[in-house]
Amino acid sequence: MDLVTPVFWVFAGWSVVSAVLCITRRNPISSALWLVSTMFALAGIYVLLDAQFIAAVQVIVYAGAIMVLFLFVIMLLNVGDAPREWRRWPVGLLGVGLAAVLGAQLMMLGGYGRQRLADEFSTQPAPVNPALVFPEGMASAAAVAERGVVGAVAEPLFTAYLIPFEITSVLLLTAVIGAVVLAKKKL
Amino acid sequence: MLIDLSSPGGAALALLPEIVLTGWALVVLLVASWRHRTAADSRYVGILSIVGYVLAVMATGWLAWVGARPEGLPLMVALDGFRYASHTLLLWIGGAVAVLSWRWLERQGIIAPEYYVLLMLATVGMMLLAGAADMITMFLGLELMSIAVYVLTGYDRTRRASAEAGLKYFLIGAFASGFLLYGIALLYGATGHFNLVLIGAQLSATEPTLMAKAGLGLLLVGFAFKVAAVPFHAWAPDVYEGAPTPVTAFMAAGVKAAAFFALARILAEAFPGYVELWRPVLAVLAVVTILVGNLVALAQQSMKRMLAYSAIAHAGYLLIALWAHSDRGTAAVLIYLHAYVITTIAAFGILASIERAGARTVLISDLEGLYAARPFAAMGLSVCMLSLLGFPGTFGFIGKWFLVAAPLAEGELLLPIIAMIGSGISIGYYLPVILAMTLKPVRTRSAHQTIRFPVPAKIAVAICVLAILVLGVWPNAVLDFATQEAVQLRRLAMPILTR
Amino acid sequence: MTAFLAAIGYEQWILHVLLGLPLLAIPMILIMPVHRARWIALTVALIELVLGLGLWWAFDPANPAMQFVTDVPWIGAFGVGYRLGIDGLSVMMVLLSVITMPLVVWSSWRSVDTKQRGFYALLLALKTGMLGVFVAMDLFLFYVFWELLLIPMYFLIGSWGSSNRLYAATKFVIYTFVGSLLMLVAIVWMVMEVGRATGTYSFAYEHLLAHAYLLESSGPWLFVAFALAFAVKVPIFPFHTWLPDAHTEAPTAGSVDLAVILLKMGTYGFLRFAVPFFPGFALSESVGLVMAGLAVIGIVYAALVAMVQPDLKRLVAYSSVSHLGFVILGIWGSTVESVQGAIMVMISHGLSTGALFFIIGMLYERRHTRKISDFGGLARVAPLMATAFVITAFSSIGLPGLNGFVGEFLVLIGAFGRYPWLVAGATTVVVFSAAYLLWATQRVFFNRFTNPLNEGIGDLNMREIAVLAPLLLGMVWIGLYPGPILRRTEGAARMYIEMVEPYLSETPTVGGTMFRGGR
Amino acid sequence: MLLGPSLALSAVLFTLGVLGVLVRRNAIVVFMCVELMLNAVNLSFVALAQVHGLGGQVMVIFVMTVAAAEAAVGLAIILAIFRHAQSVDLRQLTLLKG
Amino acid sequence: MTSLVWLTILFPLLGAVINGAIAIRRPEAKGLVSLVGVGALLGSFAVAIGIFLEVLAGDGTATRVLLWQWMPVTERLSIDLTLQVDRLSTVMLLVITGVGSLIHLFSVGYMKSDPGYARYFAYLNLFVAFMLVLVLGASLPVSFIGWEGVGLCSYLLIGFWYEVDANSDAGKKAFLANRIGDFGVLMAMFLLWWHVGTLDYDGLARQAPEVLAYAGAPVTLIALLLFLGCTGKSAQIPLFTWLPDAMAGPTPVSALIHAATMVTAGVFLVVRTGVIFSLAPVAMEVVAITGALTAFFAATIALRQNDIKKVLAYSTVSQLGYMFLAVGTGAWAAGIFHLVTHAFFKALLFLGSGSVIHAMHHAQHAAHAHGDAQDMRLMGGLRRAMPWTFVLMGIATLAIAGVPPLAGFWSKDEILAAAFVRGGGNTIYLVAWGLGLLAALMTAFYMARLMAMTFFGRFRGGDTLEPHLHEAPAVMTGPLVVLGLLSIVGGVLNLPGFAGGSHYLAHWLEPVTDATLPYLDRLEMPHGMTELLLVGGAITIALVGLALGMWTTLRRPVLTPAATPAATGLARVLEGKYFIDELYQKVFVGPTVWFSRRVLWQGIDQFLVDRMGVGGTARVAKGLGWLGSRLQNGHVALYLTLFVAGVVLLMRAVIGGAP
Repeated sequence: MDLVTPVFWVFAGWSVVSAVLCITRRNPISSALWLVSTMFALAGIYVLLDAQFIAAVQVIVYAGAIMVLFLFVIMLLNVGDAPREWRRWPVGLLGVGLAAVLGAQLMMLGGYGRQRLADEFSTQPAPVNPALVFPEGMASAAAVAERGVVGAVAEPLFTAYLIPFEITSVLLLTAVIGAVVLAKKKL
Repeated sequence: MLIDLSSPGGAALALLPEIVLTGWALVVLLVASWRHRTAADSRYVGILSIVGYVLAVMATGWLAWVGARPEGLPLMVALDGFRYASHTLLLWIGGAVAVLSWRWLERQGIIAPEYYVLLMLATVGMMLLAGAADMITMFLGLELMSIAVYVLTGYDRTRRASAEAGLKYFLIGAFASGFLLYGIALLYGATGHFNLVLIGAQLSATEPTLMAKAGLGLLLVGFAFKVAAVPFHAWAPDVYEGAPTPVTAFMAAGVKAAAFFALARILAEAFPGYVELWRPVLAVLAVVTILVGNLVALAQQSMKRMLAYSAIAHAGYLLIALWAHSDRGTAAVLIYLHAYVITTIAAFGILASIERAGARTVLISDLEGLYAARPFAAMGLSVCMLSLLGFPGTFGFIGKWFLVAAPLAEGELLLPIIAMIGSGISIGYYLPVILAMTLKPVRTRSAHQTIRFPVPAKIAVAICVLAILVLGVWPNAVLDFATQEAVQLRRLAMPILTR
Repeated sequence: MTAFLAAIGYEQWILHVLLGLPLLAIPMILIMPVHRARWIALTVALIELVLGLGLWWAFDPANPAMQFVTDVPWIGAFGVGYRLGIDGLSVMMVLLSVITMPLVVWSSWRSVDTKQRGFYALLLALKTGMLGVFVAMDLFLFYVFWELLLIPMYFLIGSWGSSNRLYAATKFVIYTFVGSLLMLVAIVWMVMEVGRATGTYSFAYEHLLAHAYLLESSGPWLFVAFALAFAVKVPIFPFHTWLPDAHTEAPTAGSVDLAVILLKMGTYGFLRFAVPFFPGFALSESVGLVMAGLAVIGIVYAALVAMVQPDLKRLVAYSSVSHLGFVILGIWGSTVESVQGAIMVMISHGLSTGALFFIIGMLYERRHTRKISDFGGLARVAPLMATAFVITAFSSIGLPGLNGFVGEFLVLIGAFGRYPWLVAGATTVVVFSAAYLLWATQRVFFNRFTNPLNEGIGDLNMREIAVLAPLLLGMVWIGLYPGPILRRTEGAARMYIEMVEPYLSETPTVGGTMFRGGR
Repeated sequence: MLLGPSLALSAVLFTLGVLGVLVRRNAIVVFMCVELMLNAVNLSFVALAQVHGLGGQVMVIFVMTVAAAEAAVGLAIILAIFRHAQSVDLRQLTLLKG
Repeated sequence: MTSLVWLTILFPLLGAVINGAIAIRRPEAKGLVSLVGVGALLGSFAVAIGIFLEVLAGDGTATRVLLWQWMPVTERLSIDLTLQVDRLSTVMLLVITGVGSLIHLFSVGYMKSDPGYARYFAYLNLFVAFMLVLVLGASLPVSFIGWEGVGLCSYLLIGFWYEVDANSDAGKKAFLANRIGDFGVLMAMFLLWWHVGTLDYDGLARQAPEVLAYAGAPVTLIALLLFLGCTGKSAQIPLFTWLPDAMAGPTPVSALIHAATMVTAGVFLVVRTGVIFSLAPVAMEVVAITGALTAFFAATIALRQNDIKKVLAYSTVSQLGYMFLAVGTGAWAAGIFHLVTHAFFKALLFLGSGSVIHAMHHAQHAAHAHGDAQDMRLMGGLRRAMPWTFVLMGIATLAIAGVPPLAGFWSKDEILAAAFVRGGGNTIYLVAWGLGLLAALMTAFYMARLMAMTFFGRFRGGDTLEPHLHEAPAVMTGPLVVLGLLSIVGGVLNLPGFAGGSHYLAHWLEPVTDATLPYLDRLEMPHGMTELLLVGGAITIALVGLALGMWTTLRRPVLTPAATPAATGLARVLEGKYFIDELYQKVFVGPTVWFSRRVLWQGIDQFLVDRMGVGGTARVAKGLGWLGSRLQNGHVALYLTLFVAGVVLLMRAVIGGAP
């Protein structure tokens, strides 16, 4: 019995509760804060999933920067609480129903474990040894051991994924131009 | 010429068109940040941007001319005829839209030359999307394109419609991106790769798995949104109407074309083993899209909305060609897209010239008597309508034949028939446009006095219209080219797939 | 003559010139001053006439195969070629087209006074399209011409037509366009199927015809698709309702071209494509019964409806529906006689209905009305016109000695062997056709002169006589001496019958026993 | 490790995001729900990266970049529409329809 | 000469063309018109006589003259434009050109003051040309050209004064009735061709018996269909109603077309295709009984007509009935004989009445009075003013009534005798004979009534008119005289044995009619006592009829139209012509027009096909489009819901099995 699994479930519960609150709070600021909470919970899960660097980025960039931007805008616009509208319930119910069906479809993915993935992945008759089927997973563990958490992620980012990395710079530039053009009061 | 895509130099060479255009966009941005106050500035930047497109086309041409091929697996970007073909078309669209926007923006009171920068960056996004050999590049290209187009859609800040269109497009677009991303994640999970060819190899080797199937489904959702297939289409009419007209042209032609190029590539390279799975989906999507698009278009009064629904219907036709999953089908996609794009650009170009600053959208009835006042504009728009309708003598007709031929070669009869039913419905809304322009009298004497048709736009539209007519009679060059490129798409992936 | 034609290499260039000349003249019309437009059109029309008449001699009646064949690659990637050729059927249609052309231009000489450039340019474009349909030996090319025709016709009706022209033009285009959409699918399907079986993907008529037997299973559907397109164009009941509107609203030139040539495209299509491609299905007992039955219904139905029309043009339009029913009946009669008759009806319907429309157009020019009740007793003020009308009406009625009879007689006698009861039904139309045309004649040209507005109607002038005279002469000529035409079409009819014969259920033979009780 | 539960959690969060998008009418909140969806997908990537190597983690970084870019542009657009409509209520933004 | 037979057609045809041209260019050149018009006929007549002499000298074999190939369709169907000169067509040729010439001549006087003079002669010449084609044609299709052509001319001539609506109506009606008959002829041709493989008279006579079973259904059907054509052309029941209306045309037209030539074409056709009829005994019975009934009913109607031409018209219908009775019994020669004699005396009667009408008309014109120039109630006592006409019409009356030794007596007597003989074995013929006898009685009666009302008593047309009544000019009376002579001596053609003859015409026609012999019992004409009884009976009937007619008419003064009380009972039925016209109008014409307009045109065409079918499809499409466009209501929430619904369905399709 390791500690990882119960901790995971704690974080999972936290994230789900936060997410539910995020989408149900009528005050946008509450929503935003609950979303931040969700992100923190996810960061915790990332740590459990051996992605410490991502967890850090999640907290710093996502929860720290992006969500602050949201809060900033909400406050700038001074948007109030959403009023309750009982007439809208049927539409809401339809949404809930559709989402539930979609959720059920996606939840089927929860049935995946390492072994099943390996079985499906391999052309050999099942069951197979996951470690043999997924050497990259082993290799990444070795890379972390060798270069550290950040280094292991940084190495492919600047070699194999150099082109996408460069594209993100263009993407951010575009976003900046766009934001400026749209948000500036007077051009 | 073989290019080693794993080295930075090789990658730069492979991405030359994108790099050229991005670099030029930065240059233009620099210029624009100094000169962005007067109409003259805007025009100046516009001309500069067109130069950028020319350069990028030259770069693409160079790549095609030297016959650049990847050394081994195409990493991140594809190096094949299909990419060059799509790049040429997309650059051409971008350039044409830049030309159409020239002076139009100033007339509408939009003096912010960053427009051209965004246009170029959006084009870069499209090129990445269409030329990507890797899901990551594809996703980033898609996002680059989308973000730029969100901004462009809401660019006319003085009009609420534009802002609203921007918001709608943005919200639904971001939502759809989430699905697409989820799909990529699941595919990654199922295959361990982002590279299309490797994904294809893995998927072909094994039985269809739940994760891969779900990934495929979500991926299709993402693309169905981008090409505005029913029921993921609802944003399109509103956004097309609200966006500045050249941007609408850009969306209707460019975004759709890029998405189709990407989808064609994904389906051909990554999912050949799942044909039985995605074919019915595509078929149903195509049928519904054709019928809804055409039927709802019948009820439209506004030209832009009508063209929007017609664009939806055309997406349905293109899905039929994709459905065929053959060289013939890919060729049909290329040919039909060319026909559709050229026609759409010309139609919106003419429409843009008719629009008055700040006025409501152009209704079909506003076109009445256009022929008497502006015979060439009316004739041009008539040719466009006929081409969209698929009438002989126009390029659209050739496209229609190839479109019908592709599924028929696979023994599929229902889809072509549905396409023809759609075509039959479509005459119900294309013809009234021609009717209004040529056969109805002018409503008021001043009706068409405000048309402003800048010379470059005129030339661009004229070239389009002539192309429609010439290619309608003598399409051989395009056809041979398309057939050749279509074959490449499949052949290059083949050795790896069958390994 | 024949030697001369051979000496100038007539065979090699004639079809290209016929098709190309009107197109080449269009830019000329658009460039030259407006008042030259009709002269250019007339010149082109006369040149075409002279060139076209050469076909009469150059065409070899003894050779039933396609003649003057051209095969230039066009869209190689798709198996499409610029393939032309004519046989006895085509040659008659081409002749009909070239003969109509100058008359149409001539008839529009004064009546078209607005937008002349456009009018004559469209007329010429229309002409190329018409000729193209009849000489195309490639299905893609055929389809191109087939559809392309709609544009000039659309604008001719929509721009120079009468009050309800927009409705009529739209209806015309939509009907035809929608009707032929499935044909497109059918053509491509054929090419693909045949291509898969033979390895040659080609739209060439001969190629497809030679291998159409491979399409055993899909034949019925393909036939239906073809038949729908052609049925709309013919038009066969119940796809006919566009015709009265189009005919009525079109300007004279449009009505005449519609009647003389456009309507023949549908029957031509049946004879050339639909039936020879899929004879097994098309001529099967049930389908044959349906087609022949619809033809007969159309014949009688349209005649009855024509009887109660208040509008002259509409009356003639319905009479066209009735006449074209004979063609369909002749085609499904499936004997050389009935097919010959069908071709003959196509020709003579062109002459007589064309002439009727010309005369009505002349009346309209003078009085700006086509309502029968607005006229009466015109024979007194316009005796020549009345004479021409009466002759034409009787030719249309099918009076022996005039052209109408020959075709109808051959159709009926030829088809009688297969469908005695249907032919009996169709023959009743001799009464109804006389009823509607004579009633109309009476109410327009005879009876009391009631409307003083008609006083100023002048008789035919020289130009109008020149328009009508060739048609009237043609009526008498064909009526009394159709031999030369029959000899030219016999090859085509015989070829056709030979092609479909193996698929025919047994036809009673001449001199045999149709009913029990014969010896 | 914990692959199945992670994927399931990812699915739940994604669905919640979708639900939020469907039922909320404040444009900013809707957008936040989209962010929630992206986060859910990120979880999937990270979980799958355990099996397939670091590619998944790299992808998460890209997704975050994209999210940031979208946030910038999206919020700018929301600001722009707010200037016109004095509201970010999606139900009042129905100028374009038909 | 025989090979030049086409000249007989060409002359009138040229005449028609020339006169037509004159009618359009210079209608006032009447001298030229008369020259061309009459000249053409005379030329034609001269050729006819030449041919006749040649045929007379020949042995009776037919000569066929090929003009050109008309419809060379296939080997099995190649219709040539061939003319056939044999004894039958020679008789017809002579009658047509001879009587035609006389009537043309008469017309010169009669139509002198008509503005449509040239047009009239053009039509008349054209008619003769077509009539000759009819009788000379060597095959059914060729005859059919003439058959229809004469219908056309009849149409044009009946409606000659087209500005009176009724005239145009009458022309149209005539043509339509003919067309109904033509339906039969066409169908018969189709059947014949498919069964026998030829349409040549020659070929038919030779091959039909080989192919068609005696009394079989096909041959009966063919014969009946042919006879349908004859009823149309020759105004028999049920298609006779057009002929009385046809009197709307100029009177010489009535004489030529509607008495002497065209209407007898049916009789001619039956004789021509005698082989086919003889193979179908049922059809023969039908022909005979139809003829007899027509003879009877038309005669009854004629009893109560007051229009001089109407009387003659019904009389013509009645006499045509006799001819059909004759051919129906197989007495071909008797039919042709009566055809010829009838041509003489009926033409004479019509021309005479034309002369009367002419006189009345002129008188009215001179006195500036208006009135019906044809109403016998306004005539009377004309014998004083028009002695020539009176005498000649008197001769004709005696002839038609069957008073020996005038022409009509011989021919009619022969017909009745033939019917009587046939009646021995077949009751139907006996009934027909009885009807014929009654009709003979009535014929004598109404003719006497006509004479009495027209020529006897005092003039009732008004005193102002009386001084202006004059005899017609010589150009009109001349032909009357010739016809009068022919009416007297015409009987010599076929005198029976008891009168010292030898049935010359019957023998003369034998080469034509003998083909029917194998299938038809030879008519053994009665001899001795029976014959004399029959002859005596006929004479008695004629005399009684004449006397009765005279007596009843002159017994009390004839009432003028204004003073005539409305007829009641049978008289009203007779005066109303049994209301057949009204019946046809109500049963056939009216419903057809109503059905065409309301059901076919407005119901099916405009409502069902156009509005519901085409328009409905368009409306449904537009409606669906409108619905879709309503759904597009601008709400992002809706779009997103649609989106997710799409996702759910798509996922369902792709992954399957899941909800």
